[in-house]
Amino acid sequence: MMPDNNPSQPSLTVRELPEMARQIRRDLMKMLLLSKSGHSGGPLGLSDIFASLYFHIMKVDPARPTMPERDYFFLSAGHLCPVWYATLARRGFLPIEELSTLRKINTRLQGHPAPAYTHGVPGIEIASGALGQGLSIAVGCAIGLRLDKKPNRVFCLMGDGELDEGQIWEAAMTAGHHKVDNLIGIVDRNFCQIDNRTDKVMELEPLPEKWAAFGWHVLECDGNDIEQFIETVGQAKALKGKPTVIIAKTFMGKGVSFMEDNYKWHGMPPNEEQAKQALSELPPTKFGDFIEFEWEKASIVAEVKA
Amino acid sequence: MMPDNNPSQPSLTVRELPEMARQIRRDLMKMLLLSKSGHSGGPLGLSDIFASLYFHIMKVDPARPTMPERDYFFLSAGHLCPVWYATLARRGFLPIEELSTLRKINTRLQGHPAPAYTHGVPGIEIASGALGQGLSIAVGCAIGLRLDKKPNRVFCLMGDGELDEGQIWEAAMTAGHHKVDNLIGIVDRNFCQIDNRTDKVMELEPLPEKWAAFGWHVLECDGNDIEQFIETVGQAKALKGKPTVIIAKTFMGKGVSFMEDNYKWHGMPPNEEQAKQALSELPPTKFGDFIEFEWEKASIVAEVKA
Amino acid sequence: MTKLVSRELKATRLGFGEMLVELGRENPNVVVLGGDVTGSVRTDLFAKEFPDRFISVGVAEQDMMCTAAGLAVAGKIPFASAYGEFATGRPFDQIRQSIAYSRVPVKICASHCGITVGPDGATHQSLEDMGIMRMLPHMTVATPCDYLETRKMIRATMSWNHPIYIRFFRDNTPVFTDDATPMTFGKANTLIEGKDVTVIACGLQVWESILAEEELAKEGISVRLLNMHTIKPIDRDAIVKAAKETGAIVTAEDHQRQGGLGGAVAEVLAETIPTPMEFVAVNDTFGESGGGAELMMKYGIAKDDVVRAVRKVLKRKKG
Amino acid sequence: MTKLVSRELKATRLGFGEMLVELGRENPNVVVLGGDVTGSVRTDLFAKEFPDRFISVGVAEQDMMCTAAGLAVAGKIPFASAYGEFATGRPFDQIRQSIAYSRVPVKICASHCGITVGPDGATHQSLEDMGIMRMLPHMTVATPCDYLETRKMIRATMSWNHPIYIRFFRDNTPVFTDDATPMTFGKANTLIEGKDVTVIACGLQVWESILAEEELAKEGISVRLLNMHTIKPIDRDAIVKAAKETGAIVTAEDHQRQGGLGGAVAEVLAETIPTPMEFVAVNDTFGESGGGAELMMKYGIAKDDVVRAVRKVLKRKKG
Ligand SMILES: Cc1ncc(C[n+]2csc(CCOP(=O)(O)OP(=O)(O)O)c2C)c(N)n1
Ligand SMILES: Cc1ncc(C[n+]2csc(CCOP(=O)(O)OP(=O)(O)O)c2C)c(N)n1
Ligand SMILES: [Mg+2]
Ligand SMILES: [Mg+2]
Repeated sequence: MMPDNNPSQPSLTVRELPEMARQIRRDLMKMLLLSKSGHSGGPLGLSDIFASLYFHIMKVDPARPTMPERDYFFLSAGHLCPVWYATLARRGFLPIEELSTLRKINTRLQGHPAPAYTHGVPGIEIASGALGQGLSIAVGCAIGLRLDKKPNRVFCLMGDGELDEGQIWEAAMTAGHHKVDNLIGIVDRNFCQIDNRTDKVMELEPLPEKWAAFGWHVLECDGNDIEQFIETVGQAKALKGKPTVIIAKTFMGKGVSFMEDNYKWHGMPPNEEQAKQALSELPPTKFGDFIEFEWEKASIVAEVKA
Repeated sequence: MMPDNNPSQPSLTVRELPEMARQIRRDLMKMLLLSKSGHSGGPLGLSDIFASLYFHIMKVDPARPTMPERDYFFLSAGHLCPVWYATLARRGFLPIEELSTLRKINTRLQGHPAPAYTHGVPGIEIASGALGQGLSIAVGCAIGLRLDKKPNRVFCLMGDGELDEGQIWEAAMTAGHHKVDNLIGIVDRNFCQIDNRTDKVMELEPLPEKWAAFGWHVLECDGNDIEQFIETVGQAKALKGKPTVIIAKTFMGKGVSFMEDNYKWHGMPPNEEQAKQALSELPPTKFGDFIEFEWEKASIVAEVKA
Repeated sequence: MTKLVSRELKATRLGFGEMLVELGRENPNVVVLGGDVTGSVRTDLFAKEFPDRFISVGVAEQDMMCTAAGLAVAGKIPFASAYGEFATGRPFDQIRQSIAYSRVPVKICASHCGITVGPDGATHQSLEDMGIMRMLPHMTVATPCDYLETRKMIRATMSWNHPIYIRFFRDNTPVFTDDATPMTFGKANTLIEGKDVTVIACGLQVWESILAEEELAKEGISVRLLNMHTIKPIDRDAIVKAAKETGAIVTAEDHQRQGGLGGAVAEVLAETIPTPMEFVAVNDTFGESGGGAELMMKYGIAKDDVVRAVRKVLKRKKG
Repeated sequence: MTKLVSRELKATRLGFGEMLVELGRENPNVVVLGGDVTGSVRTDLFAKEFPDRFISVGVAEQDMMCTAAGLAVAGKIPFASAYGEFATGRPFDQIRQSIAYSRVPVKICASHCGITVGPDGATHQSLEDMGIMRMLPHMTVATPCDYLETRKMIRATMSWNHPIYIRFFRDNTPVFTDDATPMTFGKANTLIEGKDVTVIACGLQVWESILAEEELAKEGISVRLLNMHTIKPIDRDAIVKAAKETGAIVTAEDHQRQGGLGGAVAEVLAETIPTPMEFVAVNDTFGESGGGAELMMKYGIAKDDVVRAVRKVLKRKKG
């Protein structure tokens, strides 16, 4: 993929995004099959949001990952990084072949994000993995940009289970207090965490009321509906005087029938059989896979023969 | 003061409490004058609440500080301990003369509360001083009591500035999730913290909405109005199905004109002149002071002579 | 001494999970706190059998530690567990004030410790946990070398009325102790007698050291091996004795070299009997993703590193 | 070497606060985070002159550290400060992941460290902060001995592009260094030459050690005194040289004996040149309320304790 000449232009149209999201899902299944460890559920659920952010919404330039005009993105819930890596690769921040190194020794695709200037991936500003820290970082970054009167926007993606961490509410309070309105928080509201559904582990509702009481504008949307998500981010950008949070309802495991809405897929990779099944539910796209397995070639041969 | 034969009986009537609260305020001024360091403002503001809790509301027995039927009290904002020490002394948990040892080497009256079974004061269950930890402890204690189907109640007093700490909101969420209704939280809403008024340091409003959104019953009252406070605790006890928080509005420095509502008195002791002025605004009570200074004797002599 | 062989591979964390259930059956006051990593730390077994005594606090480790302290105040026997870093570094001040200073006997039990947690990478590889916990007064710090020792330790906490931190691991690892192997907090366990050099190891490095000893024995080097399962209070007598009798010490741990087991041993030696020492430990660096065994080798805490360290310290040993 | 005398009493924290203002004037990217202890840590001076570049986060130290990291990502030069324990132990995991592992050059500056903070008591007396911070890879840990050295250190952080933790104190203490006294991170400063024994001190124990040297000199004991202002990276060369040339070491610090400066020195000696050592430090206990000087004596970290330790280590020194 070529670096953009004008990074403020979306690199894909809204109509093209679903296919890219599907490709990211395919990438995820292949990456996780290869790594034999890592998180399937959250990343699948977030593919639509990541495709939207990186191919349509955010100002980024893969040729200049640290360009001063960039929008800043922080993944607070670091375990979701496989979808970030796949998206960054598809967007040109790293070679797609590298996706096969996820979680392997000496990789840049660490199990949880390592920052670019240690041994991580270009486009990753800072480490995450220990939950609850990213929103504070995003708030600090947004305040720093505002001090310099810069127009850049800051996005921060959080898990819903992650909201159990009190530091999120410290950061929420700080952002509210300082009226940090160049910041958009996104909560991946998939109602799942590791042990169970969120209401079983730790009730979060009424969640919109929580954010509102901490001084935020609150928007809600279907995070698996690309048009709706993009429209909601547009609304968020127009809101002033307070930070805005988008509570994006997603399905964990979205796109793979047997993973959908099932918390047990929080942290498991598919085995070969499951990956085959998953990929069969996610038809190939024009973007092409980063790797073709032996059994895929075989099955294509089989299809041709049939 | 004699140990109660029946600790479920209030040891003072509501009518007697204001005088006890005034005595506690006198004690505070003398303790802090002697210690030359420590917190004046918060403790003065809380004297009415402490008098109410220990002399009227809570089941406690100074002769048996760890009696199984006791109500549990946790002071999350440990820096407020001078008012706790004065109250415990007045209630018979320790000799009132010991109040003159506040913050001195080898004392039990540590600058922040030490638990009874290290070198602290009877009636103090656990250490505090680092803000934000007490509510979690209170929730754990309340859950433990409930597991044993015990009727004891748990009280936890927090500062309002303390609510900046995210751990408070973790604990609030846990209590809401587990519907811990044998727990009453009290927020000392004096609108002051160290650096400034709370809205300057970190906006907390809308505070009732925050607690409600975390799954709590919310009551508000004037924390310097003893009758109102006692009535509000009565209401709190009747509420079921959720934990209850009482947002008690107090004035920092209450009872001493030049300290009232002034955040600068958060952490300062009075000097001799200030203590004299303060004591002159807090007339002596029937309970008697724990110490008489030379200059008091002199002034009594002076009065007699006049 | 019977030869130390690996009879099977089994995870230390499973020993924890199973023993919790046994203790839960024996004592109705045992309660367990859950921080949304129940399956990993194997408190799922307890949660299933005793749902009422399993208290979920969500992903909130600070809250977990203080909630545990509160449960103890109410007379319960709380076990709080999480991954190594999130059970120690994340709630450090909470442990310091509400557990250590308050001397509340909460049992902090962490799984997934050290670099061997593997593919999750640096943020999840706790390499400072023993060091930071041993700095806290009133705190006991211990780490089992295998599944069976984990079971013994967890049981022993029931009569150990102090705050305690126990560190164990994710992977299935060799079980080489047996029911008769002693485990008393604060007392190092001499697994192999020897006279030329002493290896003081803990956790998974005990097994690496057993393998190293085999190799060194072939070269005619007589290695004493201590399983220093309790890092605090550390067994000063065993260390001094080893220094006197063997004159050279190697420590081995899955932990930063600064401040951990090696640091603790160096402190004892410096004020008693200064002795040449080599440290087998992670050398002041964060970890990364990879397989547990791979990482042990890359970061210098595997069998071969113990062998090298022994050779090196023997060269330094005075005639 | 000029004689070391106390020219005046002045607080290290004031040196921090004043220098922040100077740096703020010189560099518009300097920003300061406030955690509701502004007057105590003396960031009030900066807040007054640069209200826009002073960011209040309330009483929320975890948030403070990560907000600082975010400001650094946006190109700012953030100073985050609080009391010792609340600047280190409370946000340990935040510092670990978002500052140390991420290698973000946040400057963590803590006042009210050690037992000398006095009447506030144990919860406010950080006695583990240097130890836990030095366990973190990529982290620099330093502690000034007086007001002037504090100023130098704070200025030096501007060209020190690493995460750094600087520890200073509440009380007014002797100013005995002067403008010419060198301060380079990682390089111990030899304050007094000597040949019988070396005292390696940091922070307020440097002055206590100066007093101790005076007393010992009268007995004819020649004491070398190193101001080990940087605990990490520690000056290995200076330590080895001292061990070789004087054959006996005493460390002195206002900190737990396990894991702190003493621990760091013991680790270096163990793997280089094992040498008898005595530790002047708080002995694995929490502090309590009292006056700073009173507490130094009660907890064994005052001049007399240095004197005693020197005498003791000299007895252990080999002919
Ligand atoms: C501080 C911390 N505690 C615990 C964990 C372990 N952990 C990783 S993901 C996760 C669940 C988070 O739930 P959510 O944010 O909803 O993510 P999802 O399951 O939806 O992917 C937990 C507990 C962690 N990474 N960091
Ligand atoms: C974890 C922690 N951070 C900082 C402090 C220092 N501190 C003590 S009291 C206080 C202000 C608290 O404000 P509030 O709770 O409103 O108490 P008030 O001023 O009303 O007495 C602060 C920041 C502390 N004790 N603990
Ligand atoms: Mg979720
Ligand atoms: Mg207040």
